[in-house]
Amino acid sequence: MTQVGVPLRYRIPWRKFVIYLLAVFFALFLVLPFYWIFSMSFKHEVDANAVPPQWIPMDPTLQAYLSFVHPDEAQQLVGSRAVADTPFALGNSLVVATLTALLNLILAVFAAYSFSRIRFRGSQVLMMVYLLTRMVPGIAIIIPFYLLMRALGLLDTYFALILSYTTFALPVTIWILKDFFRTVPRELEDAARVDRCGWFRMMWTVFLPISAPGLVAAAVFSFMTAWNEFMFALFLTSTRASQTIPVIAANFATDLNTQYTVMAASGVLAVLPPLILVLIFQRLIVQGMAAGSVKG
Amino acid sequence: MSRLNRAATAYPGAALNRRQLLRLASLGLALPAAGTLLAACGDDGGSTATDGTVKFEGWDFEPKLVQQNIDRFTGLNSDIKVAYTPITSAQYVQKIVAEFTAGNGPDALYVYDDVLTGWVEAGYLQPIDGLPGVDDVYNAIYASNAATMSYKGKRYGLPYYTDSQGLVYNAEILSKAGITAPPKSLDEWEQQAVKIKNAGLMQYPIGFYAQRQDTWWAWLWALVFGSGGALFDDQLNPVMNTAGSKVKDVLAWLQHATFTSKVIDPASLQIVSAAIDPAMMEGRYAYTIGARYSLSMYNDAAKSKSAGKMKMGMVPSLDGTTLGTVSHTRMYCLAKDTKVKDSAHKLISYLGGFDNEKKPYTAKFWFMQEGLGFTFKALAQDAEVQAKLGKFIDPAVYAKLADVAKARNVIAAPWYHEYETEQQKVVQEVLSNQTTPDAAAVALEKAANTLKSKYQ
Amino acid sequence: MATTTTTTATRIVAGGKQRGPRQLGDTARAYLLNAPALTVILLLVAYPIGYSFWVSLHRDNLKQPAAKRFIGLGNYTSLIHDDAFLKSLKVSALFVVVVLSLTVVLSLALALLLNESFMGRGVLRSLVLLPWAMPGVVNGLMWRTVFDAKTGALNGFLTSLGVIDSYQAWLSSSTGAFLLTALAQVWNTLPFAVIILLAGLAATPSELYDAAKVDRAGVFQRFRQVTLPWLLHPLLIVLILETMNSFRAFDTIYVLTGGGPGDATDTIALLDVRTVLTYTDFGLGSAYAWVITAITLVVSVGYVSLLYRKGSFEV
Amino acid sequence: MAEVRLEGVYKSFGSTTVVEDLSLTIRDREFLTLVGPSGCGKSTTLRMICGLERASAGNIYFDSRQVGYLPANKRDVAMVFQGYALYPHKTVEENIGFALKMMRVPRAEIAERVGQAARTLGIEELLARKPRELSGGQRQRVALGRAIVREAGAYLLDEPLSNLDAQLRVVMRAELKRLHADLSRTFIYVTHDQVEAMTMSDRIAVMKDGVLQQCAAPEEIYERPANMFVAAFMGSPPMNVITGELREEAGTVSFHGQGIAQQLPDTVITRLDGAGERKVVLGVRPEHVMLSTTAQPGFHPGKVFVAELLGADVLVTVDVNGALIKARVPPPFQLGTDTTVHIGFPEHKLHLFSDADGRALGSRVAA
Repeated sequence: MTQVGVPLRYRIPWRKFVIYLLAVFFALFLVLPFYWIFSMSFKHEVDANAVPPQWIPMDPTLQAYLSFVHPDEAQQLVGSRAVADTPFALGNSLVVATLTALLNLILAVFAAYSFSRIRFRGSQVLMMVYLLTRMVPGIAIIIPFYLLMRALGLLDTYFALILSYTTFALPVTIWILKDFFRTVPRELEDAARVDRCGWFRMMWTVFLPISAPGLVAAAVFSFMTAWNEFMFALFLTSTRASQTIPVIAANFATDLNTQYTVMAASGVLAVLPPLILVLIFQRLIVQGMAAGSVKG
Repeated sequence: MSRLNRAATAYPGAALNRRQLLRLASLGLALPAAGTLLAACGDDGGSTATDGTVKFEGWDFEPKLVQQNIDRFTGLNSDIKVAYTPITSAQYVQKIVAEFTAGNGPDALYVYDDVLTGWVEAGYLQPIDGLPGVDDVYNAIYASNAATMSYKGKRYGLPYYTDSQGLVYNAEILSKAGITAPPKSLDEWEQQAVKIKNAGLMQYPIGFYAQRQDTWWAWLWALVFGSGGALFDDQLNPVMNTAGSKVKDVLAWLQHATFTSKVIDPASLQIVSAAIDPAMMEGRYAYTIGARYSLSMYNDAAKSKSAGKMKMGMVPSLDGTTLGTVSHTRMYCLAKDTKVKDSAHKLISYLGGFDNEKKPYTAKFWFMQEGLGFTFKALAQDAEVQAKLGKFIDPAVYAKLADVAKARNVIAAPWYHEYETEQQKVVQEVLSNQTTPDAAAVALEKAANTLKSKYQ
Repeated sequence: MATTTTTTATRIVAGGKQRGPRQLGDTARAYLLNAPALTVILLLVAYPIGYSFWVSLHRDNLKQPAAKRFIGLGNYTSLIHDDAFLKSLKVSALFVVVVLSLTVVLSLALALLLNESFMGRGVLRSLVLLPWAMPGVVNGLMWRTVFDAKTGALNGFLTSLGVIDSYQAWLSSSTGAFLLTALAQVWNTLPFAVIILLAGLAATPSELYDAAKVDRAGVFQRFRQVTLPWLLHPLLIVLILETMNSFRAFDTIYVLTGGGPGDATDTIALLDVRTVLTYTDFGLGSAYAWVITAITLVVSVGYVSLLYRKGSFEV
Repeated sequence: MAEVRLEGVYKSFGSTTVVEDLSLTIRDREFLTLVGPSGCGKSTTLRMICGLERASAGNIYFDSRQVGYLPANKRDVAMVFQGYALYPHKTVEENIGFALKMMRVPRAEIAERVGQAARTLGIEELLARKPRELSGGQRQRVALGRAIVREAGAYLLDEPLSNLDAQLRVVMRAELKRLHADLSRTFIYVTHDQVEAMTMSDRIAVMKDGVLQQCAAPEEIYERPANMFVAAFMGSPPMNVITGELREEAGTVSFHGQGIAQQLPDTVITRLDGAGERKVVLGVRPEHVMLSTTAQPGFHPGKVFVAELLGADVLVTVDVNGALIKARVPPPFQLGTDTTVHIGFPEHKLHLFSDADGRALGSRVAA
């Protein structure tokens, strides 16, 4: 209680101190590992292996990145097929992840709407069924899934990946969207109905635009799911036509003669597109998962 | 579907009538059934390419050179088309299994010696006895390779390459420490390493790739076989826990060299097989156990900083006199369900057999390009081969290693991979001082027996 | 009075008749809205899931096609004596506990931090998303270079700080490998948890904080009384999804340690993948997978009933 | 434009019945207010008229047309929501013009009509803004604008003023009433605030627990409440009620209860004969209670419990033998607490209700 007597300006700002301490700690924790491969990707191979490590590239070079542009020249140097495949894989990953996000949204919007707006028999069970499909490890279903994709003639196509990632992301997407949709005031829906909108038009012109943050968050989630997945991509694809970046990255892990710098550069490239994406939508993502964010 | 949907959602109040509901229900029931149907279609699909194209798959070692060879083949056989797909080597086995399981396997493919029996039992492969040229090939190759490519009296493979393990050492580092000859015994090896260590040349002169992986640890088998040891008898009973097996002694040496003299790098546990090559080429280790062909790359100035300094010796043994090592064979096989058997056979004959001039063209190609060991006895006398050999390795050691090498007999067991996994695990425990060599041998014996009875 | 009651009663009965189809309409409508998602899920997953369960009731090793037969729960009962399975289950359980507690503590701290206002908050909020963009395989490769015994950043960092004298092989000791693998996993999955929690915090009405302040609640009191209740549902999501994820974590561990040293990081997911794809023991591998599923389900239900009062929970 | 007629309408959610046997006709161009405490079913009724809820039983007509089966977007109604329900992603102009756009009104006409509505409401300057940039009152006007821009058969207003501060509410009340006069359309207004109901409506429908209690003009409701609930709900401060019984002595009827004895006029006797009720509740509005510092015949002595200044009036609570009676008197009122005063009830301003079911025993004793 004596504290009360001490004039404010003499108090040690413990709170600020702790906040900045934590902020610095987390910033370092989050960034340093990535910075390590980031800086490595601009080094010469010799410097990448230097002891003690070069924290900042002394003699920065784009050599590692150029090897993706001219894989044939790099081939002599690196001897890796993965290098030549990296640009294709990035393209494939982008297409697959984007389409997965879209398909997911379309499917999830309807289901999530039903969970958020309609009290119906079995809703809890149905939600659990959705989530349950996510609890079965991928390895259990990869063989029958492969059979299915083969039967549909979809092996080594984008579709096989998009379909499998959609099944992965859909339950969680519905889960996230459901919570978000609950925060959209029902009155807005009523207003749209009174303003002579049918259900689809109401969804399209009022409900979904208002839900944009939630949709973005769900889309980013499914995008990331598709972007990061390895095992199904490995089995369902076999050529440049559809191999995604994790499959190629795995090659780096096992390929002979892979240079650290090139591996690091491919890692940086693998992270950049989704990173740019989440940075653009950062505000919306956080807001999207925030219930009650729709105000006014 | 969508029509139904729209109708009902546009009029939220509109009740669904009974018929619509029934239709919906039947649709729901039909879905899983449809899935089964589709899968059934997949099962009998077989490995087909309707236009007669040969589907050919292999792990992705130098796929450009492979393609180059295949282009040459299709040039020679204009009626045959080949679709070649390289597959990541780390997941090659798994992916091929998935493909065959789905009836989507290749027509012709690379096969590791240690998966051959499993794949034959699983019905993926067909014997090639009696096909044109097979007898000629089997007569021309080393008997051990021929045996490895056969199972239950039938021949399955045409040789891609074979190789055996030897002691890889960096002669420059050794000479800096005043060592002139590679070690003959394990003790001598350890002493040499201590010498290098004490000379301040490096902290850990010996490195192995000892991270757990899906493929085998050749170096460990080489060390056991190098001392004349054995892990299994001819009936595939585990013998590593018996007096004569030498396994415990080898493990004891490993542990001693890791924790007492501290010459084996404890970081070996985080080195994958692919990472040992750059480490050796950068001169990070003075010794390792590696395949003969690896010296071809280590001594290639375009790829290696240590070119010209890398040498190969016999695998050091416990007693310093025994000679031995392990060999492995890679082969080309035909899928059981192939519908283009003739073309596929022509392809693997081209790759693993003789050309029109009765020369093993492709085998020689691989040796000249990458130093991959050949199975054809006659190639040893080939002038070009000898010239190439002299460029990267001591021909005498090269020949001697092939001479004393043995294949793993246990790869004939369907449980070999389980065992190899267990062995890697146990040896890691030895290398991280979590268990004693005796306990390790007991554990391996128990694991092998368990597996054996499980697969009875 | 009496007559009124009667009419009311009949009217309600009449109303009830009309109410029937109306309620059915709601339920039917809900299922119709679910139809597209459910169709995709059922078409693509129901068959594989059913198939894998069916397989798990068989002795089915591709290497022994002749031995294939129905054995009921044989694969499941054999697990009791399956040392590899039991060991990996233990490793997995520990892994889940470590990863989950680290994730929850770190993500909660980070979310609370990001909910404060300080200079550079925007930057930190962007940084949080970085690990999310990293595929598990790349994550494993990255940490491999960080933990590298010869050239790794961790060694360089600690050496320059004077914490260690010489470079260490961090992944060569069981404990080291286990903890560092868990750390790599946590790093990778942290963003999702932070985002979810941050969203929960954003939804907490600020009036509640003010009210609590007026009530002279301390920082911890405020957290317990105000923040935590609002974070229950987000926490539930984090707990369930991260349990699922860490239980099935494969990519990062596979690349980083392959399960070693010994079996220190040989989780059930690694064992399962190996059993199915390397040992081609589909029967046993499927049984493993179903055990993983069952455990995940039980744990998830456990969270739900832990965080919500019985009967009133909603996922 | 349209007469709205409800016939025997029921609404239940699960096993709870929220509206029970409601029959009500809202005349063309009438301003009708549905009033009642929260949960009385007034909003549900409005939503059924609107088409946002479907009646569980009964019929709803717009003029002679049955509309019960039509969803909201097919009915000819406009609505103002309690929370305004402005589309946050649309500008004010888009908000107001949205329904017209949905009805495929030509763009030029939409602009003209939106401008017209904005002028009517004095929000022309706000047209380009988004709802979050508006004050509460401005949002309220936009919400109104969204309704009046349409030429709907009926305008439904669901507690539109409840989110405004007291001052603004008074202003908007007047504006709404004027708006109704100008537009000359059917307004159906829902509120729980009896003052709003009294001041604005042509007629008031009082609801309680899903049952219509009384539907009549404000004066009628005030003067002749159909039952004790209506009497107590309508009027502020609420009516004084005293529970007691009727005694008949020597041809005169008097009320006795809670220490108060009150002579009733002769007319009561004839009224009560048929009913035969003896247990009754006596009601008198505070504004009718007479207050005197000196004893008067028929007055009851009591002590000042508390006096509250309401502005124009003073509300005096008097403790009469333990019963607290409120009296509304013009200021100044200078007497202190516990001062003895005398209160009297004018005979013809008394209300009598059955103690058993609360129904009025003659809307007003003297009438």
